[in-house]
Amino acid sequence: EHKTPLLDELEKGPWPSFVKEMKRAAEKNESAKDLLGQLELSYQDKKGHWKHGGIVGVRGYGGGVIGRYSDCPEQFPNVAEFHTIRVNQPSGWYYNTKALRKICDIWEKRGSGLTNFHGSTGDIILLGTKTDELQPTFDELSDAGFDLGGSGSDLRTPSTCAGPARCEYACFDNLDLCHDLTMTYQDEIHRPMWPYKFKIKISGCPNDCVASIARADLSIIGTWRDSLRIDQEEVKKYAASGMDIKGEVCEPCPTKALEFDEDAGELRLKAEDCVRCMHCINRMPKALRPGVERGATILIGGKATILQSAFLSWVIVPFMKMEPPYQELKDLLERIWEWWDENGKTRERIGELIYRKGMGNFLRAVGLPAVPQMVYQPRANPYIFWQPDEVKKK
Amino acid sequence: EHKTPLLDELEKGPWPSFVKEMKRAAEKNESAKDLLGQLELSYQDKKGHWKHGGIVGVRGYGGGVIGRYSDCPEQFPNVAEFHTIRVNQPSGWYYNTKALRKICDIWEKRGSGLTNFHGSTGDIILLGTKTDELQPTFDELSDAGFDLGGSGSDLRTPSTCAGPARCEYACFDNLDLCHDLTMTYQDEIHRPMWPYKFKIKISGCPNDCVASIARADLSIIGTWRDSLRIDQEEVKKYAASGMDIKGEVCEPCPTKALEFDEDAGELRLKAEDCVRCMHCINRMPKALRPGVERGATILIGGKATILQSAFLSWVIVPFMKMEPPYQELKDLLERIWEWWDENGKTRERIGELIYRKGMGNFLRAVGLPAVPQMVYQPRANPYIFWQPDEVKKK
Amino acid sequence: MSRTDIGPPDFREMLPPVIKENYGKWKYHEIVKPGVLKHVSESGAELYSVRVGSPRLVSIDFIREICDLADEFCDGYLRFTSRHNVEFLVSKKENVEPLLDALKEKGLPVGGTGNSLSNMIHTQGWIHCHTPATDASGIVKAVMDDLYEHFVNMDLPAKLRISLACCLNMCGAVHCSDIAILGIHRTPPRIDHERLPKVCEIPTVIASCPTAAIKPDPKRKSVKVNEERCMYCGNCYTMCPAMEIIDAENDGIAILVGGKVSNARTAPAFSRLAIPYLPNNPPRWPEVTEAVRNIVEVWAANAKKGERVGEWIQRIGWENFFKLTGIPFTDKHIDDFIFSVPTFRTTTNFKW
Amino acid sequence: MSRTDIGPPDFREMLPPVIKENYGKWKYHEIVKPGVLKHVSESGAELYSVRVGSPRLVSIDFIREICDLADEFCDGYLRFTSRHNVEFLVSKKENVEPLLDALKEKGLPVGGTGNSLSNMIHTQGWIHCHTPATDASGIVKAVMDDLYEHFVNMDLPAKLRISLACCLNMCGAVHCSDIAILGIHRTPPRIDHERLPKVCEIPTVIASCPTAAIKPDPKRKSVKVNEERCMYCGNCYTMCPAMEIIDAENDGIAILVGGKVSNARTAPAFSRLAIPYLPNNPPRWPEVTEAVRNIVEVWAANAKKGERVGEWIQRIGWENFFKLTGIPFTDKHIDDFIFSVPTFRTTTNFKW
Ligand code: SRM
Ligand code: SRM
Ligand code: SRM
Ligand code: SRM
Ligand code: SF4
Ligand code: SF4
Ligand code: SF4
Ligand code: SF4
Ligand code: SF4
Ligand code: SF4
Ligand code: SF4
Ligand code: SF4
Repeated sequence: EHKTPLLDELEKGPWPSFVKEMKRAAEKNESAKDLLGQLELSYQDKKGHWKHGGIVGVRGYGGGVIGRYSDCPEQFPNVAEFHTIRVNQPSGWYYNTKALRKICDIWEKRGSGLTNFHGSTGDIILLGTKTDELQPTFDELSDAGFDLGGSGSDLRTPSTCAGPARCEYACFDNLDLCHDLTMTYQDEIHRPMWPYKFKIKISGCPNDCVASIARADLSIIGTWRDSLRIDQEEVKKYAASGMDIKGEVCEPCPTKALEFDEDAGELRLKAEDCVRCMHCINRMPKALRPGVERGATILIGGKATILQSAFLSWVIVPFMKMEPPYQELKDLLERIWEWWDENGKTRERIGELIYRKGMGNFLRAVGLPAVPQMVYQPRANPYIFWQPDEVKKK
Repeated sequence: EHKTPLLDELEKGPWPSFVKEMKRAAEKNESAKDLLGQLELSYQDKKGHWKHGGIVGVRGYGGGVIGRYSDCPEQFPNVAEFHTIRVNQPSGWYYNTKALRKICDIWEKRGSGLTNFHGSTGDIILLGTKTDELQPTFDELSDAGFDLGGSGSDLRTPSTCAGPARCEYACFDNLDLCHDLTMTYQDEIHRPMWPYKFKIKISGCPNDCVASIARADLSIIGTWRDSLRIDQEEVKKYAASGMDIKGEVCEPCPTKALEFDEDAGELRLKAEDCVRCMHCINRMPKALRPGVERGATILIGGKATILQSAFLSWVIVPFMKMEPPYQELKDLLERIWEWWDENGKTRERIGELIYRKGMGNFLRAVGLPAVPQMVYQPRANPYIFWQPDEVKKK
Repeated sequence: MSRTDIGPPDFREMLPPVIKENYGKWKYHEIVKPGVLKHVSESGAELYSVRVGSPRLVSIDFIREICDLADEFCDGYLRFTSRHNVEFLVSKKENVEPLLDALKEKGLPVGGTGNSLSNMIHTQGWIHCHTPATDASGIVKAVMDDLYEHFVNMDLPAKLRISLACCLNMCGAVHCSDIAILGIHRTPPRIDHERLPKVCEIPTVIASCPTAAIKPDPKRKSVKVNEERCMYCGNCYTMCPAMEIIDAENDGIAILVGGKVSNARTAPAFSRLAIPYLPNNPPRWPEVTEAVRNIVEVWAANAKKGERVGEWIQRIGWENFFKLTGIPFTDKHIDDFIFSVPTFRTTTNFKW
Repeated sequence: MSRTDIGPPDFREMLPPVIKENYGKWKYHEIVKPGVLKHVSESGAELYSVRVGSPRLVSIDFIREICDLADEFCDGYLRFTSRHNVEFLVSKKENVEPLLDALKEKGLPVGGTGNSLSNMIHTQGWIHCHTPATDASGIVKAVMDDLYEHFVNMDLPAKLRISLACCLNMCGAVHCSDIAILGIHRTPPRIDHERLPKVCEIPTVIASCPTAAIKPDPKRKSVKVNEERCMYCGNCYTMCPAMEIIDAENDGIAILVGGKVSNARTAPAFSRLAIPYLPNNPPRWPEVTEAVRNIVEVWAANAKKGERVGEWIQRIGWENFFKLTGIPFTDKHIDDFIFSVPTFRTTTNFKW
């Protein structure tokens, strides 16, 4: 039994306590117990006690398991090996309790009994087990209908928002697309093959509830091409309820596309000025809705800071219809991967490669036409690369 | 006599014609005549006919003359040598006719009779003479009270706007400062000594009529610290004259610091929100004026595109009093030059050096405190360089 | 024998009947009270979602417990959110209050909707990673305890998204959060010259450094670090275990603010440096909770209704952000990496 | 014997009495009519400035002529502006009209004040430089002829500043103009391998290339250019005459738009690429004058009062700028140099 005076402090307070969770697991499981002990040591030392990396896995897969070894195995022998398994969540993180209970049963038997629901990329994280347990865990997960997610230089587990199952804003069936892409690219998810990781995140509308622009190499975001729809009767009701339509809805509109006609009690939209930011719809969901000609905007290159700075994803296709079997999207994805694979250096994300090679080269290589929607503004320098067929030969 | 059918086309039209000017000079001067001929050739060939560079000059100076040789001297012997002399203009480009006539007389005798009033940096450009004429021209200019401007890797001729001599907006005596700096740094102007050129431009107010933010390594721009001044009586007159004060003055205010009280006919200013952009003052010069606590903002690094992109100057001192002998400014300038001289690569402008070394290093080296006015926004990355005294040693 | 490449279960198996029937037909929603959403379908059907805060690092007991609740009140259906909250999907209106009571009894907080603080996206920290400069779960617990009132109430000017990442790799999306808590190292890697040639590929190590601070050291068959160019990102350590970056004495936390992700009104934006360094002070990181609370309070007191942290700062200017929060501005706040230039102020327009 | 380092004449010797007496005491100004400014002092004194367009490249006869006028109407005082116009400084109101008559007779245009087109800042071109991709004075003449009406009237939405530079060195500040006309090369330098080792320092040449396209060619004791990386800036030619960049067949003109310099309302801003290439077509460059006129006309027809070209584009969006002007958007418009990333659109917010 490890004493954990520091961690005990974190059982106090109103927010549910992860220490309490660890202790619950520790009651039944030796690894969880040692994890608690090692974490207490970290709290004393102010540093982690895990060794660097370590490659472990399951048969036939190159990813899905994060190897981890304690740097003080004598003290905490039950976390000497403590590998994490990434399990691919169902689209939109919807579960029935039967499926969840199956996972719990497997993990009770095979691992620490600790989990993350979910990891930042979206997987179910089964937190810590021994090397020998990896294959059996995988086998049993597989029997239960689950499979591993991505890790290493592969396609990471795609994720998507609540979507049409629970949200009135979804502009296409993002849950289906996420599932379809995940199934189509099983090989790419399970067998690292690229210069680096590649993440796909899909949001049903520009609210981007899975943070795809910030956190995915490829961001797919629902949108529409025609005008948003206004139910003027509902507008009147909002007004009657005391809502400050001018101040709350019209003024924050980024392009001042909306005007509230106080007398008529009606909202007037300059449709050609609307950039479909969702703000007014968010404020008046009963009165306003996205248009009917729906699809998605495709953006590329999002990633965190390491190495060449964080990038937010960049628009590369302003509008694409999103209907099964999503062939146009898949063709594009494959052309992108091919170019990246051919040109990328080790550990170079697609965004960094595009930055290094130039957007023009990228667009030409994957066959996308340049459109003004791709940029906030054109270049300020005249450093243009003319293509051989554009100049006269001597 | 050269035939100039192409150039003749440019004598037509309402705008005064440089071809006409060249022909006037050509009547009296053989070089001007050949220049016309060579230019006609360029109009046929669609390319220039000057050779690359060539270093010529006057005794004791390293700059002030741009050497130039024709690439077809057989055809145009009188522009075989055709060097340009840069003559330092008086502050604000004010002249009396006596001074101007003196220059004309000298140039009639010694050169082509063609000039640029003025060059882009601000000098008087005496356009084209032979090598042998350079020294005598200089001697005579000197006798007439004129001196050469900068060229090469030196301090370029400072320039400044109309200022308090002709403009009600000037926040300090920019004409005096320009003259003072020019006189103080004669050596730096005349004898190239640095990694590259260094330009100073001075504007009396944020309208920046000499484009200092765009075109000077060091930009000095008049401003004020207190509130702008409002004469409400004059406001009322503007309103009475039919001016749309709300639409023309208040709405374009970048920080919405102004409100027009229609009933009282008065302008209300939230002084703490005003960023002193000049817009409202420009629109209502009779009613609004800069404040009384005046000085200048100092910015650094402006330049054109070659090599590392164009830079607009960056704020390094939000406010400095500007009074003779301008010692604080000169001390700062000298610290900047020293750091640049020590660290700059050949042909590296100060802005490029700061970009390469980091603004933090620059500020620490020249002893300027960091303030939020220097940036639009703080860094988005956590790539902070900690200084040795800020971390605990092992 | 396991099957490979079967992929995840089809989400369609995971949807309650009310969703199956109204899939894609939701018309609008209301926030009934903090943590309780009501979605109404074109068909008139209703779905209540009850959002519950979770520590994310949970035991299987926790999962089974919420399964019990879902079985009792939700016909066995629930979901998790993109910020690690649990959402109970209640098709029967009459089940909402009993569920809330049951949750209350278990001490599980209901909230995180509308203009509130939601759960903190975070990472592994000392629980499972090898490069952390700080812990994750512990700070999250301390901050969420401290700001608990804003999870269970919708009393803020706008949504508030706080995230944490335990190192510069930023697994927790902190780079676009209203408030980001970020573990940072502050000293250059310490090279084990004995070990390096054995375990690391030297060209890869050299290439890994974003500032080109690493050069070969041919004599030792190792590398050397130009300490002046190193900004302690730890990427070399990721590539090479012989370049130890963790330094318990100097590691700590930076706070960044003003990022966002949604396209609502303004474009997505990065979080930007507010506080360059706060010490690691487990178990409750008082300097961090206080700094975060200060920012939240100043924002809440000054922002207009609907203004996210970054939008508020945009309006008042960073000059005023530093003034109002009392956070000192230093040379560390000024960018000196690749895209520094566009952050430099190129106008005399600024506030005092 | 000449004296060195005497500096320019003191500007104080160049000021008319009315200015000396009212130096720093000007209270306000009015634009009496296009090209005529009236400044009024605290003392009540008045100064009239009459602004006259100049081709900048002028003979001494021209200078003497304007001196004659200044002697006759201005007590011998005049000035030039930062955009190369002449300003007659008239202290006697009754001299204004006679001066205007005299100017009319000489065919000198009066204007350039207020919401008008002022003179074009420009450069040497084929007149005197060694790297031009186009001429300067000729295009300026053609454009100013074409837009003459906007110099002598104040009929535009706002100030209009057009500039020209004959090569990427941009001596004419085109990088921050409402409309910029810029000479560009479009083919890589042609290396004279014989001459290069004799006249150029190889390391300097290599270092001069902003895209690192130049590599040593040790066999020939010369350099080679990776043509894929070259964007024809000509900086290598500036450093080394053996790298000829001028190519009469392919050189030409790019048009950039939307820059500004003043801090009024919005921060100073760079001009941005509108038309990547137009051919050199002397003597009157019809493609260029037409392209410029088109932009001016579309702006004048669509901008709100007071909106500079860039401010107008900012409001309507570049999507609409390209639509309204009919200028095609191409891959060339998208930046691929150092600071490209901040120009990429990182939001779904855009117009169709
Ligand atoms: C488990 C997880 C954090 C969590 O607690 O949730 C995680 C954990 C690790 N991440 Fe991550 N990343 C996780 C989501 C992310 C995200 C967020 C996302 O995917 O939305 C990011 C930012 C987005 C991005 O990809 O840019 C992220 C950016 C990184 C990076 C920096 C990559 C970059 O190019 O910027 C690294 C460094 C690396 O790849 O070597 C990294 C590396 C790692 C490693 C493998 C450590 C390493 O250096 O090898 C961590 C293993 C920890 C462990 O021992 O368990 N992790 N990582 C997340 C994956 C769970 C899941 O599968 O659901
Ligand atoms: C004469 C003038 C143009 C004009 O017609 O007015 C001029 C002419 C030349 N400039 Fe310039 N520059 C002139 C003002 C400028 C300006 C504008 C300014 O100073 O406000 C700029 C942009 C601002 C800046 O400095 O960045 C300018 C940016 C350059 C550059 C690019 C420097 C850079 O770092 O971006 C070069 C290239 C170089 O230095 O090698 C250059 C080089 C040249 C050279 C010397 C050509 C060369 O490559 O060596 C030209 C000589 C032409 C000739 O034969 O007469 N010139 N040059 C201007 C000087 C007149 C004067 O003294 O008043
Ligand atoms: C459940 C969830 C989707 C999921 O697949 O899990 C979700 C669900 C909803 N989001 Fe979201 N959002 C969810 C994460 C996000 C995220 C991502 C994040 O926080 O990491 C964002 C981007 C945040 C950002 O910008 O940093 C996000 C930005 C929005 C916005 C835009 C807010 C804004 O004005 O900036 C709206 C509109 C609104 O709230 O008015 C929105 C609206 C909604 C609506 C109202 C949509 C609907 O009609 O059902 C849902 C309830 C919102 C609420 O909480 O009040 N959702 N939403 C996520 C809940 C996370 C949580 O537990 O708190
Ligand atoms: C004479 C001159 C100064 C000099 O030292 O030579 C000058 C003189 C005046 N400027 Fe200027 N500006 C002069 C070049 C500039 C420049 C530089 C340039 O164009 O290269 C700028 C920056 C232009 C830019 O942003 O690209 C400039 C931006 C302004 C502005 C701000 C305009 C705006 O709203 O953006 C004002 C205010 C206004 O006009 O309302 C201004 C205002 C003025 C006033 C009204 C100041 C005054 O009270 O006397 C002067 C008469 C303006 C007019 O023409 O209507 N001046 N002014 C320059 C005349 C050049 C010319 O011949 O056309
Ligand atoms: S991204 Fe849009 S569709 Fe998806 S859950 Fe959020 S609001 Fe709904
Ligand atoms: S969706 Fe956004 S841009 Fe369009 S009208 Fe509504 S608030 Fe304005
Ligand atoms: S910069 Fe200001 S002070 Fe100078 S001339 Fe222009 S408006 Fe007047
Ligand atoms: S000077 Fe500019 S910022 Fe200040 S009140 Fe006037 S318009 Fe607004
Ligand atoms: S942020 Fe860093 S320390 Fe934390 S889990 Fe990710 S890689 Fe590990
Ligand atoms: S910590 Fe980062 S900056 Fe420092 S040497 Fe390693 S990779 Fe380079
Ligand atoms: S822009 Fe280029 S070609 Fe024109 S004068 Fe300047 S350096 Fe010469
Ligand atoms: S023209 Fe410019 S880009 Fe091309 S080789 Fe020369 S320096 Fe490099």
